[in-house]
Amino acid sequence: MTNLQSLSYYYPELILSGVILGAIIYDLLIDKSKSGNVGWFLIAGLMAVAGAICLQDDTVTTLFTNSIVLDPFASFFKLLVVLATILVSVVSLQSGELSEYRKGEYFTLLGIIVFGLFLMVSTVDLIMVYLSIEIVSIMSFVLAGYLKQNTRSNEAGLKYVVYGAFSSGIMLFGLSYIYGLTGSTNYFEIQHAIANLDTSANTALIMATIMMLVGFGYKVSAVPFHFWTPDVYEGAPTTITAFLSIAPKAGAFAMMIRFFNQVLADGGAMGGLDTSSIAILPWANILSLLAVITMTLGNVVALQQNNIKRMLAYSSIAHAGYMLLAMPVMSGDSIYAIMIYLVMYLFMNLGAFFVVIAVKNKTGGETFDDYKGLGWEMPMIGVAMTIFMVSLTGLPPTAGFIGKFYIFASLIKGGGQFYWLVLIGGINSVVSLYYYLRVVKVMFLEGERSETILQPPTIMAVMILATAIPTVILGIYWTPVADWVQNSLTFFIQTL
Amino acid sequence: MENILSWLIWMPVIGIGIIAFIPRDKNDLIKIIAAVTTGLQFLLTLVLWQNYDAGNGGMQFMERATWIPSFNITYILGVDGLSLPMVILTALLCFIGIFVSWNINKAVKGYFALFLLLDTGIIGVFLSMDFFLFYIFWEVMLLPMYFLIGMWGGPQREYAAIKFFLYTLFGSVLMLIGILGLYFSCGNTFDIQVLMEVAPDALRGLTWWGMSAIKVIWVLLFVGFAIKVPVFPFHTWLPLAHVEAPTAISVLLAGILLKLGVYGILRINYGLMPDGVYWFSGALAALGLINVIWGGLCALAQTDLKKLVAYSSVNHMGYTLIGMAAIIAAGEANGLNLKAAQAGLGGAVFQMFNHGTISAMLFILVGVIYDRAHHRDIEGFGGLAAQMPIYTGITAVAFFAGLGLPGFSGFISEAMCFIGAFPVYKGIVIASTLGILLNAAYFLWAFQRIFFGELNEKYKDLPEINRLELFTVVPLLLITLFFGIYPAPFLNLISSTMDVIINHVVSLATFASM
Amino acid sequence: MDNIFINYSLFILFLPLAAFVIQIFFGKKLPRQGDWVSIGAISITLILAIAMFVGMLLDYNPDFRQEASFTWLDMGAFSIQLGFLVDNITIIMLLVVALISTCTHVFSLKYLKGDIRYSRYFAYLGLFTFSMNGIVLANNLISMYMSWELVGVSSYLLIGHWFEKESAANAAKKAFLTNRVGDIGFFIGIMLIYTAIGSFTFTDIFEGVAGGVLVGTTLTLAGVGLFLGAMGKSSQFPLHIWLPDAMEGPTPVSALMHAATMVAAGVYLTIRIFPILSPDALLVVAYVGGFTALFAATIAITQNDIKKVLAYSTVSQLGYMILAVGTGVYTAAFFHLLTHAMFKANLFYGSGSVIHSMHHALHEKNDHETDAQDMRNMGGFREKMPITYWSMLASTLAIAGVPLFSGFLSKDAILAGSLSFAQHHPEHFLLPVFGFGAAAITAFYMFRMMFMTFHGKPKMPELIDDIHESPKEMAGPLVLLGTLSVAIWYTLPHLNPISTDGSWFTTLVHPVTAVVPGSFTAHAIEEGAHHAHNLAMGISIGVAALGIGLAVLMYLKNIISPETWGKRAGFMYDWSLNKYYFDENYDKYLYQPTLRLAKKIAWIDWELYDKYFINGFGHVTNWASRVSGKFDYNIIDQFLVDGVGRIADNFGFMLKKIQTGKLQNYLLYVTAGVIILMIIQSY
Amino acid sequence: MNDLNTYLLVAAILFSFGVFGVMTRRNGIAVLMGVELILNAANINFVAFSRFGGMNFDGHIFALLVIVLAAAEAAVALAIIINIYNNMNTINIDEASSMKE
Repeated sequence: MTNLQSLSYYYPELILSGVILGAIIYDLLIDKSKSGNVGWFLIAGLMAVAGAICLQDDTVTTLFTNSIVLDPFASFFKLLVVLATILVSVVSLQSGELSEYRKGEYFTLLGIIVFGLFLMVSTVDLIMVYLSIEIVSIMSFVLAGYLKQNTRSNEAGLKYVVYGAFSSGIMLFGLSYIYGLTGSTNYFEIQHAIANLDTSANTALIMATIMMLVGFGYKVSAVPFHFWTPDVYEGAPTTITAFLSIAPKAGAFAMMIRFFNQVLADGGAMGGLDTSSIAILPWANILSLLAVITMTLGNVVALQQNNIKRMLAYSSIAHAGYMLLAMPVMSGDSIYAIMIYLVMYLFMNLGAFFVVIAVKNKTGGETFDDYKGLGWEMPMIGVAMTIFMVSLTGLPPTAGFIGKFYIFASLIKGGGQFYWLVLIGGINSVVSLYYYLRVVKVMFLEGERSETILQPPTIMAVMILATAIPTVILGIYWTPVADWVQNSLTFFIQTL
Repeated sequence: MENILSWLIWMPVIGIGIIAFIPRDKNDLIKIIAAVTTGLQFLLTLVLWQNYDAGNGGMQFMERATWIPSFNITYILGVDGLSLPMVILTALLCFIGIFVSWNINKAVKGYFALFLLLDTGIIGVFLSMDFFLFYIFWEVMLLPMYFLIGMWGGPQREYAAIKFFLYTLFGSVLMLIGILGLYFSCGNTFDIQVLMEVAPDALRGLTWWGMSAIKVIWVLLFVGFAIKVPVFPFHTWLPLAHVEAPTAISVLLAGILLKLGVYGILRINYGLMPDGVYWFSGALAALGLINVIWGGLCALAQTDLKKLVAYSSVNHMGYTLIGMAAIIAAGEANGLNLKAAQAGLGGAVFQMFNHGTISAMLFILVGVIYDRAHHRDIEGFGGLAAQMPIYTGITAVAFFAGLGLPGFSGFISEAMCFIGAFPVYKGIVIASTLGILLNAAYFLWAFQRIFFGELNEKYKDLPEINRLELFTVVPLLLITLFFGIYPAPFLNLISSTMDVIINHVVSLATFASM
Repeated sequence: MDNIFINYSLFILFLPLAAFVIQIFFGKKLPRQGDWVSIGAISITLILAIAMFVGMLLDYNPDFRQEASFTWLDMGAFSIQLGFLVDNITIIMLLVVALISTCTHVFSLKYLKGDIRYSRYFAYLGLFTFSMNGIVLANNLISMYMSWELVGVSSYLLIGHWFEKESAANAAKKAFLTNRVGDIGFFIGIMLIYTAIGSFTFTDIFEGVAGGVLVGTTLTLAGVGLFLGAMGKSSQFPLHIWLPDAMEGPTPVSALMHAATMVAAGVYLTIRIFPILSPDALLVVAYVGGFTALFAATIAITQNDIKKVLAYSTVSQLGYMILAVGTGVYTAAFFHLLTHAMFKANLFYGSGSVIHSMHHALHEKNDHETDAQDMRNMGGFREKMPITYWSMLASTLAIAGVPLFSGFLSKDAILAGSLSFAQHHPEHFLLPVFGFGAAAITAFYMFRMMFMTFHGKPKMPELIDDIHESPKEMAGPLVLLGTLSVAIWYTLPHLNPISTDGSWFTTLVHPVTAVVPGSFTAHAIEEGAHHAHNLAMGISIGVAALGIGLAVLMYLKNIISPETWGKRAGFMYDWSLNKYYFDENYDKYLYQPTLRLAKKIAWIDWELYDKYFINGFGHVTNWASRVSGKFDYNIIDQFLVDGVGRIADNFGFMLKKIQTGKLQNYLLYVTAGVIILMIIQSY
Repeated sequence: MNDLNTYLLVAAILFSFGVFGVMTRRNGIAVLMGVELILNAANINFVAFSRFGGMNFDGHIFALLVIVLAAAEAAVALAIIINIYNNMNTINIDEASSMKE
């Protein structure tokens, strides 16, 4: 597929870049006070892009001399990222932190990150992998340090830059070795080459894969590559923290699924639900080890936090761990489970962050004592936060439980050797109950009951409801999501 | 009423819906709505009892609706001899619980909404015949309990609430693993009835972690249920939760929540893994014995009346465990002693019901004295018999029912458990008869310290038990007395289902396959 | 249930229950606090009982037996049948219960006049009579067990009638718990029998045992188990501690329950299950009975409280009856039960009227410390209370076994039985020794009591003029039971006061052959008793005379002073005075250790197990944190949730420290992580 | 001596200098230089593999792309460091560690 021909399949991204350019120009035309409109412009543009993606359903081809692919799997993640960005942008318009800054660049950067993520989810070429990671990372460095006057935001930006550059540097070095060993940058050629390489090259290959793992781990914030997460999440503006905790993570998971199943395994899992792939390189137990440490560290350290944003940072690390649990199983079911978990995770995590933003707008505080007696003062916030916390713990009848249920189901179906993972996953959810419920306890059980009832501003309330209702509904009746994920499980497979 | 069971489950939710729209300050209106809802629910259970055909032991009033086809999860409801008495008990105690919590004045709307949600959860567990639905309702109960203990409880309520939640959640996580294991090894279905046919053979060959799958899944599910019963090693949450929970909630907690554990074991463990029953029944009887002795001794040493009653629940549930272990008497290994199996199992289910009514009565009475004297220290009272004769009379009856005096239902179920378990577990039963002595000791000693002796002048003006409290206690007392004198109506109700369970376990269990 | 006897017995059973229910709910509001309700009910039962008794006498058929049963609960294979059994023994027992209960009701009218819980007292009497009749009428072990415990509860309520007194409350609790110990044995016996035979009713059990379904050690164990229940109720040797304390209850109650009826229930049970008692079980029964008889008698000698003397004498007389059952002559046991009920109740009423008048006298002097029941303050009441004196004398003569009195007949039969048993089995010579020893001591302490209370100079002269005869309600029962202590009633169709052969009792109540193979045959028992009859009569009269003579010398003529013999007896004396320190030993070696164990376990459960075992891991991590250096104290006290939470808490705390905030440390950790992963992966 | 291995060796040495530089230097700018070193080490690898490994031009294209991205990254990183300097008038990385645990 030559570049010109593939342009005709590439119209969603074209629309997106048009929107980004439009936003930049629009930002130049208007003055600081009305810079919020750029946000609305971006949201409108993203909706158009979403429509375009839906039009493209179930065409399966490679584009731009097979550096990226267009398949329902990629479309699913693109839609997910667009949905997350729309929600975050609407809330960013209300967020108190950004009120005295120009928001123009803020939204354009968000648009560019979305573009980077579009590339990330559809890449089948090492060059495109590095390119997409760099696009997303650089834009998020800036966004993390967006609040110039606030020293913590600067510190967050700095840490993110150095840490990000360092990790992608190591990843690049690993990529160079893989290129060297297999002689190509295309996934399918690499897979073919690795399959034919004699086992002596395995150690080098594994070293290279581990270096690549640094890059993936940094993006997904899996332990031991997660060190930037707590500080950046705490320092960055809360809206960006919300965005970072879901969109880049989803993109990275898509890329990992494609890379680990397509390149390091025979791609069998791509066939559909009951298929599974056989690893060429033994990467399964490293990933399960990583998953266990990530989950456990995330939950255990979160117990200690008394800043809610930092607690949610560790909780997002823990949830990355839960999703990583399913990776080593390498079956169609496990991919299915991760995708469902991401959808559920999107709603509950964004919801929790939106509540933190709403409270920050009202009381300016992030620590547990600022939340004392909040359940009585703002009942709507209290109830919503309880739903999110319960869902994050993974209790039925909320979406979180369904996510975990699928992950555990895929693990148990995967065979005897994964049962202990389920056990550890279960115990972690029990431990996580304590710090999630601590928020609820502080809001309802401590602090005296104030008679005056406050309501959050309407748009904020709408957004919180927009995430709370799906968290509960998807916990009870989630067939539509299940079907959507099921028929987006088709991949572009090229056998050489 | 064709889908009477769905009505039974979702009626409280309708109640919650109505309560949600009532303004916060109209406390009485909220209470009335809650009372009406639970009242209707109780009437519905009586209607259910009326046209329940006691002759056939199988599932009746079945309801089926597809829910999540992709994971083969269906909304199945059904009731049989095992779950019907529990449903009636739940509806009754919830109805009475509303009146026991009539003087709650803090965040009344929240309290009664959560109360009704708890009611839905419990009835849902008893009626659901789909394992996934069973698990959903099992977990739905946890949150309201956490808030009800956490917000309206005693001084150490948060600690008690979080501990209760952590304990039960740990159990239910293990259960989830068990459920998934069963789902995948028995042909991807959650329908309990299908599992009942498929599971015994499907699990026989499998091994998990090197051990036979039946043993592993049995233990996983058993731990999940045992925490609720509570069985000895997992019981430390019970006294704390009881002491800190408000009266109405400890009535529900002791009255029904403990029975969920036993119901789960009987319905799931006995239904799906008959080989497991054979393998584990010895341990079950031993655990029952430990429960009896440990609960009895702890109760003997308590100074807080509510903790004493909580430990007495541990003691009484010990008898249920022993009764349940008697089921293997009907197997060939023990000479097809159907008499003992029926006595044991029937006694266990009857004991579940009786302990429900008796411990509910005890907790209400503890609540009555607590509202007046604002403390529950047994030593602190003295000579109340002169001051509150009616209250003393009722408490005396409750205490004697508790220690298993004939003429009250407690005695019959305990006797049946012992008689049932005796042929197979002579030593354990003889040792656990010590339990009825311990029962008598701690109940009478507590009764003496509170009611006999000189009237402690501090309580010169303690008001007598009022009509509302009487209204909550007397029905329970009459039930205990009626079933104590003439237990046939209850036993006829459950006997056909008991036979179904016994035959199911005995016929499908191949003792050799362990 | 058409036949008349069953209908009557149903009435006898449920009338007192009706009285109890009426009294409990409406007692206070009724005129005279409703005592007439109870008395009315009980007198109707008495009339019915007498009617049945007369019917029995007219019918005069030894094998009279009517049974009616109904299914109580049925679960398919497992079902329990309850029912009523009326035979000669039942009719006699019903009469005894009804008679003594009526006397107690009448006696209590005056004795408890003005008591604040007057109506509740009569209610509990009704409950007791109902449950006692329940035992008597039961045709199966389950309903007997149920009424057994109901009797225990009514005794708890009645003993604890004056619950303000700490001692009364403790006595009530002690009575109930000791009975419960016995009941456990009873229940184990029931379970043993049911497991083997599959039914609770006596007829099926007898057939089962006869048919050899239940044999050998299990049969003996079952027998001993049931007998354990009887020991609890009839306060035999190890479980006798509750009866003396039960004297805390009002005296009419002691008369009714702790003399005639309730304690006799144990004997009644042993008589009912006699056919299935295997020879070894019977031996156990005999030795327990015999030893209790002697043991209790030795304590009674030194007691100074008039009711305690009677209490220990009851324990010893019950020992007699159990000895009789053990040695095979169980009809003699029932005969002694009958006669004992009459004269012991009478003795209690006598002591009741003495105490009553002592109370009045002390009340006049309004001196509240001297104990109204202590015999040492009495003396010389003969002239003041003639009726009480003569009726008590009659009963004392009866209990001492003086000829022409009922006690002589029954006690002589028992002694003859034990003697003949000893002749057949010489190795058990101890049994008659127990029997005759107890007989001697009984005669001694009974007359000691008579002389100390009624004869000699009044120890507290100032009281004597206020002592006066009790009112007619209390004197009536005295006179009635006094006359019934005379032998003539029991030998009736024949007038020879010495021997009971041919009397209505021996014809109507004749021993049935034991069901257990190898045990006593009816013929062997009767023949043995006859043979030893004359010898036993001789010895018993001699022994009684010895006892009376000694008492006369010591307390009437004061020739031998009790104090010098007391000191000479040394430790024997104070052992007996303090009831062989049984209460203290039980407390030291039984109750305290259990309470301490309970406290320890409760501590373990609440403190240790909950805080440390589950949090025990907490200690492990503490140690780890201390070893890793710089953690100070406040880290350790940051435990929020116990158990797993605490482990997570500790690890969380340590792991949290890694996030140092310095960027370069992070990069260092990343590279370290990469290197570690590479190392791991290369293996 | 100028075949593939030497280039790989040089790249590896450069890589380790880069990593060492990033981890030890206090000055923000020096750290960025370290990162540049790492990226250029990877570039050498790419070009060497492409030249000597007999493969197609992907390596060269990759190296070009990396240079472009390195430039972009450096620009953004310097902007952030200047911003840090304005607020905390120091570019010593250890100063910026207020957020910990």
